[in-house]
Amino acid sequence: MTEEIIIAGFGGQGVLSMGKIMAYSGIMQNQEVSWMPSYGPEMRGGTANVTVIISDDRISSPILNKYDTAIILNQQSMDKFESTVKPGGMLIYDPNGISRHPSRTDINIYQVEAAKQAAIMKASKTFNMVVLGAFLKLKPIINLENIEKGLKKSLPERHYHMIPMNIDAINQGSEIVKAIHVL
Amino acid sequence: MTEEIIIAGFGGQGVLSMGKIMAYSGIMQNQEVSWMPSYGPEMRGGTANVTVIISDDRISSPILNKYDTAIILNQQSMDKFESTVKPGGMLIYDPNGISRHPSRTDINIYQVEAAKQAAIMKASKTFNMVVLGAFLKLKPIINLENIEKGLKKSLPERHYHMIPMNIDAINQGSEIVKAIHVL
Amino acid sequence: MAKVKGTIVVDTETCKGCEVCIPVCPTNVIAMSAKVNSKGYNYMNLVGEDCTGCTNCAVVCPDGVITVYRVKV
Amino acid sequence: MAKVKGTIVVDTETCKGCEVCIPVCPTNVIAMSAKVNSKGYNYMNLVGEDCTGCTNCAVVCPDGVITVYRVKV
Amino acid sequence: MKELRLMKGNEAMAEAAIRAGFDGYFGYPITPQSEVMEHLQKERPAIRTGMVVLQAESEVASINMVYGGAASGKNVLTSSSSPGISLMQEGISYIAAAELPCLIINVVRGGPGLGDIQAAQSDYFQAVKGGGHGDYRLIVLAPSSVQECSDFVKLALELANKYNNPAMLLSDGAIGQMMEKVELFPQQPRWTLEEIRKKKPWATNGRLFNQERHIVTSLHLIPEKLEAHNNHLQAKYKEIEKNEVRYEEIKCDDAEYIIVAYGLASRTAQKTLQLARAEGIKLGLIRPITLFPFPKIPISTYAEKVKGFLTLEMSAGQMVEDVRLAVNGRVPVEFYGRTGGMLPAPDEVLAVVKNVFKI
Amino acid sequence: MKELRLMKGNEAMAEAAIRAGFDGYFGYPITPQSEVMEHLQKERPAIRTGMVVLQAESEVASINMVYGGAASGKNVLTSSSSPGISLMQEGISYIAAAELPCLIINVVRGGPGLGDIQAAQSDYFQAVKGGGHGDYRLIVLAPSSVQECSDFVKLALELANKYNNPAMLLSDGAIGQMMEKVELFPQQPRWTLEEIRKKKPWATNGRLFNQERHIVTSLHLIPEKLEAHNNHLQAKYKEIEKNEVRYEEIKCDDAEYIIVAYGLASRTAQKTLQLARAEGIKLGLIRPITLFPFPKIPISTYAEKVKGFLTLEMSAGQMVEDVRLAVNGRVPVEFYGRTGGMLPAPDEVLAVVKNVFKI
Amino acid sequence: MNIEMIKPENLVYTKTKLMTDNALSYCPGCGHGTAHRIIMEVIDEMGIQEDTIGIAPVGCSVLAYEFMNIDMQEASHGRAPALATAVKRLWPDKYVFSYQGDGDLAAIGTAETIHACNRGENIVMIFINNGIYGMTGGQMAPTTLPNMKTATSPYGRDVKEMGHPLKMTELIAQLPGTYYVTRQAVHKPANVRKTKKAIRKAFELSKENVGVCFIEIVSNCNSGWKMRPNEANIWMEDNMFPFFPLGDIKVDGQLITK
Amino acid sequence: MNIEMIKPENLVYTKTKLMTDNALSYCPGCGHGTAHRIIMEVIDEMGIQEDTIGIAPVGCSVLAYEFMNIDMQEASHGRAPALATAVKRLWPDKYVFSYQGDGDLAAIGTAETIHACNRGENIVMIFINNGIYGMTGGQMAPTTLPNMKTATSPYGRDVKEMGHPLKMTELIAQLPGTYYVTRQAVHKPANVRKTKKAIRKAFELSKENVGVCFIEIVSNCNSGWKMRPNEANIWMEDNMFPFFPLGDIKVDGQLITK
Ligand SMILES: Cc1ncc(C[n+]2csc(CCOP(=O)(O)OP(=O)(O)O)c2C)c(N)n1
Ligand SMILES: Cc1ncc(C[n+]2csc(CCOP(=O)(O)OP(=O)(O)O)c2C)c(N)n1
Ligand code: SF4
Ligand code: SF4
Ligand code: SF4
Ligand code: SF4
Ligand code: SF4
Ligand code: SF4
Ligand SMILES: [Mg+2]
Ligand SMILES: [Mg+2]
Repeated sequence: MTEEIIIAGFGGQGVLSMGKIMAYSGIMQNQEVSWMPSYGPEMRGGTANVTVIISDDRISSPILNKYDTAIILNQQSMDKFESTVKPGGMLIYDPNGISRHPSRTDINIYQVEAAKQAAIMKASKTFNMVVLGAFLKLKPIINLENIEKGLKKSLPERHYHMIPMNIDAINQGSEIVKAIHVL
Repeated sequence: MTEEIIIAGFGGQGVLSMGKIMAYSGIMQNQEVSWMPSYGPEMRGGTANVTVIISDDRISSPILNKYDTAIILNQQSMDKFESTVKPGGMLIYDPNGISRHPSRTDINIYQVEAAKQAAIMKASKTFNMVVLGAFLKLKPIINLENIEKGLKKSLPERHYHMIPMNIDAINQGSEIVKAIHVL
Repeated sequence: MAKVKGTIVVDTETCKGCEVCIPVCPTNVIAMSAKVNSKGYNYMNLVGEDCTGCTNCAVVCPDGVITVYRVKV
Repeated sequence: MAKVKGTIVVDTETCKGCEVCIPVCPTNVIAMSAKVNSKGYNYMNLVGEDCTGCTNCAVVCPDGVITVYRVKV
Repeated sequence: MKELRLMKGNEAMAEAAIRAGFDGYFGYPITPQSEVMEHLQKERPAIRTGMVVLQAESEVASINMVYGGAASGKNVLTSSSSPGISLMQEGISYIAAAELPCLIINVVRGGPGLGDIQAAQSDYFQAVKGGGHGDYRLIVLAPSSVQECSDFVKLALELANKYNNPAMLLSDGAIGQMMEKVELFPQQPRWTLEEIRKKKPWATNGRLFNQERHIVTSLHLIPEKLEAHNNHLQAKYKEIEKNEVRYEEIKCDDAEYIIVAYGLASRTAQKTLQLARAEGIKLGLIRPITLFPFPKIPISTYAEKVKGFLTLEMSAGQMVEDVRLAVNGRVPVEFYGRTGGMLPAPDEVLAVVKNVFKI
Repeated sequence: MKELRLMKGNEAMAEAAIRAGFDGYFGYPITPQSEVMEHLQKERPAIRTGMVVLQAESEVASINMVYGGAASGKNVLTSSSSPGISLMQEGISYIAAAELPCLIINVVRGGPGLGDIQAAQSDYFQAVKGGGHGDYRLIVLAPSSVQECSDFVKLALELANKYNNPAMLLSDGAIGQMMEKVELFPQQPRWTLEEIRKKKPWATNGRLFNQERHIVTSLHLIPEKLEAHNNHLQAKYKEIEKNEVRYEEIKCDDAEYIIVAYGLASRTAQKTLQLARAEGIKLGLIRPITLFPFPKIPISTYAEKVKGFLTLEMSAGQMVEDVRLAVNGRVPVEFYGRTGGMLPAPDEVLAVVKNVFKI
Repeated sequence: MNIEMIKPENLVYTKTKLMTDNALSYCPGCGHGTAHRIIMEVIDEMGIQEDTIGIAPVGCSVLAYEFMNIDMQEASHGRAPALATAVKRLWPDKYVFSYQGDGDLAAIGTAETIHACNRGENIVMIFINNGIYGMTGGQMAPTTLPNMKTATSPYGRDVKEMGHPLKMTELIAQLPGTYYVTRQAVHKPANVRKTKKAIRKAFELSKENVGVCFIEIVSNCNSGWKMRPNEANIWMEDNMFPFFPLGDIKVDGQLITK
Repeated sequence: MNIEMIKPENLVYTKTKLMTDNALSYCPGCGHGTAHRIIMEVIDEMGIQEDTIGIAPVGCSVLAYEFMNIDMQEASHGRAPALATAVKRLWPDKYVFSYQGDGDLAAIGTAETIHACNRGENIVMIFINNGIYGMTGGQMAPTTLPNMKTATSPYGRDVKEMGHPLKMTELIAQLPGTYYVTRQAVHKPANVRKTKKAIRKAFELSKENVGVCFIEIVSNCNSGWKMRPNEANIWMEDNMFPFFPLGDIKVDGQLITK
């Protein structure tokens, strides 16, 4: 199993930490992982993206231009990454702030209204976990137990009390994700 | 014609400027010249030497390890340079301060008591010109007129009054040089 | 003594919502918008009537987004 | 008060003939030689009798060539 | 128990420096490697192992602190990125000349000049041929993963100490910034005074009673002596070339074409290999791990067997010269490179392979 | 009337800088090149031509003064020797990246480290491959006589301005210190304001009324832009390689063996030629005058005709790599070098020729 | 808003045309923008845009050339005074200024700063002291206050280990080559106006070849300090100003004695 | 000479064994030799030769390691304070001193000097100010006096063009990291004795980790000045001392006010 994922959105949406939790969780289940962020001025510009690879085998290039899954959280990222999903691959997006919806017909497309859900939950910080939940529902490559371990590894101890809230968000995400176009 | 000369002695004996006058004089008679000093800490150590080449043709290496003529002005230099004279070449030395006289039999050896002569003339500064006179007597590759021009080129104007004294010393040198061993 | 009245024009698209201008207004007539601009910043707005055109806000605005007008009345 | 008498030993081969020691001798008992050492320097010499062993010359000698002895007499 | 962590390359190098038992780090911030010093400071190595960490006033000061520290017998390192490493060239030449073991990390970014802060491999010449003056060599290791960032810090120190030679880790911005799983090696003790005295008897840390004092210098005013010193250095470099070549080869056995790539580019090449093999193209990969000593012999050996080489670099073409020197005209050596922080993609490279070798 | 002088190489370069119409010199003393600034100061160029001469606080400052001066459209230069040039590597990379024409003189001495102050050629890699970070090239000219010291200062300025590229004169301590006959070229006027505006329209010396202002930078934060800039630079370097190769060949027509040597070593080689020919050995000499661009094609052409090459250097072997790359395995390329300021002697080289080629 | 008031004749303040229309790359509330603007206002008001060359090295203001609409050079880290020296000497009739951060001017560029000041180059030096390396993500600068936390002093600057905050401005004021040396701020209207006056004075003096005119601006780096901008400005008043007191340090070549 | 006086028990002065027997490479009459000797005397008298590391960079004293019979490092030009910083921090129980010329410490090494002083490294810094670059053949140094002729100021140092002589010692005395700062000379017996006391004091303080102890020695470079040694010393008194007045500048961390 090798899953190549791009997560892309604004800085502040928790894109990088979402990737980090996925990567740590991968380690928890004995997989190879890589987490390759955009950095520097690209980030100052306001966008942030990270390539996460989780694999049973040694990972070759941590930098890719085609992905199994694209998780897209703003319009700029949609413009940049829709075309990078491999045929037959998957695109998950939050429609909030999206003006041009994805139009490819050779991939699976899902929506998750994560921003809305996080607002409903009055827990805007868990936005990225809602998205993660949606992803895991569709590709259960990491089990929840390992996600919990991953969370523990990537959070400082003083934030451990927030773990249940995050797990809750993941569950919410897996519930609200909806198919837009399925092959 | 190509004449490859090493002049070697103490710093302060005017070794470098003697070479410079020879080189400038060469230019005055339209020849190619090169003047390659030892420099740096070698000099601080107290010795000074310069390789002068005067030639009708383009000069290849300005650095040599065999010479047509060696002009040797102290013992250290004798030890270092006696062996570098080409067979059939010439060695001129001032016996003042020399404890081990040259012993080669395959070269022409001459003595010039320049220090003594300069002292007699009460013009210790012209020591090097006495030596030059000896050399020119034996190898008249530069004529006196061009030496005078060379002197002018290498002296600042305020020292022009010293030129006659120098010419005098050259003449003295050509008179007192004596053969020690001639092939 | 002649009274002065002023007004400001804010380039709300360029405003970065830093709020540095807010405390320097002597008449407290500026405030941050609830809405965000296309860069995602809440921008500054003239909200009151008593702007004196003192230029304070414009002078401290790091992004130079404020233009000030003033008339004697 | 006890009188002192001194003497110095100069490493004449190492002396560089700089003459820095000459003016600092309170009793003017040192001077430069006419002869040169093997390096070509005129070297310093004790020439008088009244050395007090004050160490002045040794203390300023950059090359540290002077050794000083002193006795109370 | 294995100690697994998800870490950035930069953090892994810092953590490895503490664990390898380094005595001191001296550095100056620069993107994309500032996390090295930041991780060190966060970890309070003064408390963990007694390691000294100091932010210097510049890279020139950093490298000269490394010079002083290494000369005193301590295991020290610095890190920087391209422009900062350029500023260190005089110091590096001094350190190499004085034969001081130490570690210099270059997390390469796009150049020349201020360039950008993205990953690049355009400092190969500087690292391998000597960006400073004079004939000298660094031992240059090129990690291609975060794991190697950690491992090579330790290895570099060992090699540096084995040969009394500065070592360099030539990483890049992407490896520095990316996170991967690392298995951390256990804490090594810092050298005791006795070990220092024994292993670095030449060090200047106080002359021992009744023993010869020590001098560290790179000055040899007499040309004969300087030449002798250079001969000694060259002999040492030959020895290093003989003993310390490290490389990895993947699927070269049956290869008709071989990609030569190091560091991050080698991972792109690996992926290219997968794509190529899937299409039935017999592509192999040689990944130099040591850039000096360069794996000349393996490349030369394969030059007898394959139809051609492609050198893949994130530069305008630097290592390709060493590949050509190894191949020496026997088969074509092609080059493909991206610059300025642009990263070649596996499919792009495969297309190049097909194109240049007319497959 | 010909203006003949007996001058040191260093003095000739300084005098040529005044005469070539340079606007400014910024430097820092170091043996064996201090005569460059000393001659300049003695000549009062401020009075002779209005040229600015300033002793900087360091080589780092010098090269950055050159950066500023060149960026402002003036013709400026600096000079130093090996350790000082190493300190300039960051600045040189910036200047090359910003495409600023200027001249850097390296009067090479023995290295590495403090080394000694005798003549050497061990900074070839640094000059030619780029001692600084990133992919860039200097135009490198290697004088082999005092006459060329003078001529090449002028030529280097012309080439630098033609390509908006920094040029380097790679001389050495012996050429710097030795005196030869020089025919000085006549005084060239310094550029007028109008000429500067016309020939360097990009320069930052005050934005003209209603015209676009100018920027000098080497920063290109977007990798695509930096790559485009690098492509532009590489294209320029190709152009320079096409147009500006300069070399001298002596007796190569009938040669069976060719020595490749530059600068001072080429003069030893010339003498070796004389000795060899006297013995009936058909030896030729190729003397690269431009080290970048390197005379690849002539060497490659002769590789078809001769039995072998010997590269002679005052280093442990640097240019030999470029010779090997040009010959590409067709005939043996041997190397002989002396280091640390030791100079090879003609008879010694002849013995090597006979030995390596079994003559 | 009073629409009818918005007429050219009522205009009392607008961004100078010597600032380009490029959006500033600085974090919201960063003083760099204000500093840029008032320098450009002075150049505009003096009408010397054709005769001024600005030099900014690496630091957050590395892109100053994108914003200041005059001829600009981007220098390597710390070396702006060297570039400025050369430009001014080669173009003695021009106005030349450098614009440097505290890491740049007081750490890596110490030698260039001291020597340009000591030579008395006829340039204007602007020094933005925000007590931190903004550009590279908030590492300790020479001017970082005791116990201040930064990315490389995560437990606070320990002066015993990491040295004291360096008062570079007081130091260069000691040198005979500096003529006018002042420390100002730009976080409040009165400060901005005062600083602008100081900058104007510096540029005017620069014409008279009196030597270096040096203006330190104590500024916030709210990102590096991890505060909101107004919070940062208050922290700056409470903590930076006591250590780096505002006011003239040297006027007419004479040190101000207190 | 009084042969019978020459007995060990009468010995009052002889060269310390911490000076090697190598002939000094300095010109006749150069103060470097005296400075070397008294440093070694102090180390000898304190019995700390096993615990002292000396660092001398390029300059006439580049060969100091040939003469000072202790562990020595030869640094690159200007960087001795960086080396010393590292050595002292890695070996906090050792005595570490640097020995630098004026070109070295006050030109190329300005940043390293200022920052080592500012950090308050617990080292002794010896600064030989002879107003010139001796080693390279007499070029202008930062400390060259106004109108003084050197190889690179052949018509005299024009302060308008070439800057003012830099009083580095006064400058670093301003920094809180320096504890004891003094300027001395070694051309006369009284001066030598005073300087030696200062050096002893510096080394003793160094043990207490009080920060930098800095000793400037104004010295002659008779070769560079083109004078005979005694002549040079007189010229030094007449010209150097008025500009670089001898005496303590900072004691116990307090500036001496005059
Ligand atoms: C030679 C070199 N070293 C380090 C850097 C990285 N760097 C860029 S800016 C900077 C410091 C920025 O701080 P400061 O000068 O205070 O400016 P600020 O960003 O705070 O305004 C550093 C260390 C560099 N670009 N070049
Ligand atoms: C990087 C570098 N630049 C220049 C030099 C040449 N250099 C050697 S010593 C020196 C200055 C010597 O002057 P100073 O420090 O005053 O010592 P002094 O010889 O006067 O005692 C210079 C410029 C060098 N060795 N390295
Ligand atoms: S101009 Fe003055 S009164 Fe008007 S909004 Fe701005 S600060 Fe307030
Ligand atoms: S100061 Fe300027 S940028 Fe900041 S909130 Fe006010 S108007 Fe907007
Ligand atoms: S010890 Fe004193 S008295 Fe004796 S010679 Fe020396 S200076 Fe003169
Ligand atoms: S001071 Fe020393 S070296 Fe100089 S003359 Fe006197 S004894 Fe000789
Ligand atoms: S990092 Fe700091 S200095 Fe840089 S722009 Fe942001 S607030 Fe300003
Ligand atoms: S050149 Fe000057 S400093 Fe150097 S040894 Fe001679 S007198 Fe002393
Ligand atoms: Mg800052
Ligand atoms: Mg000096």
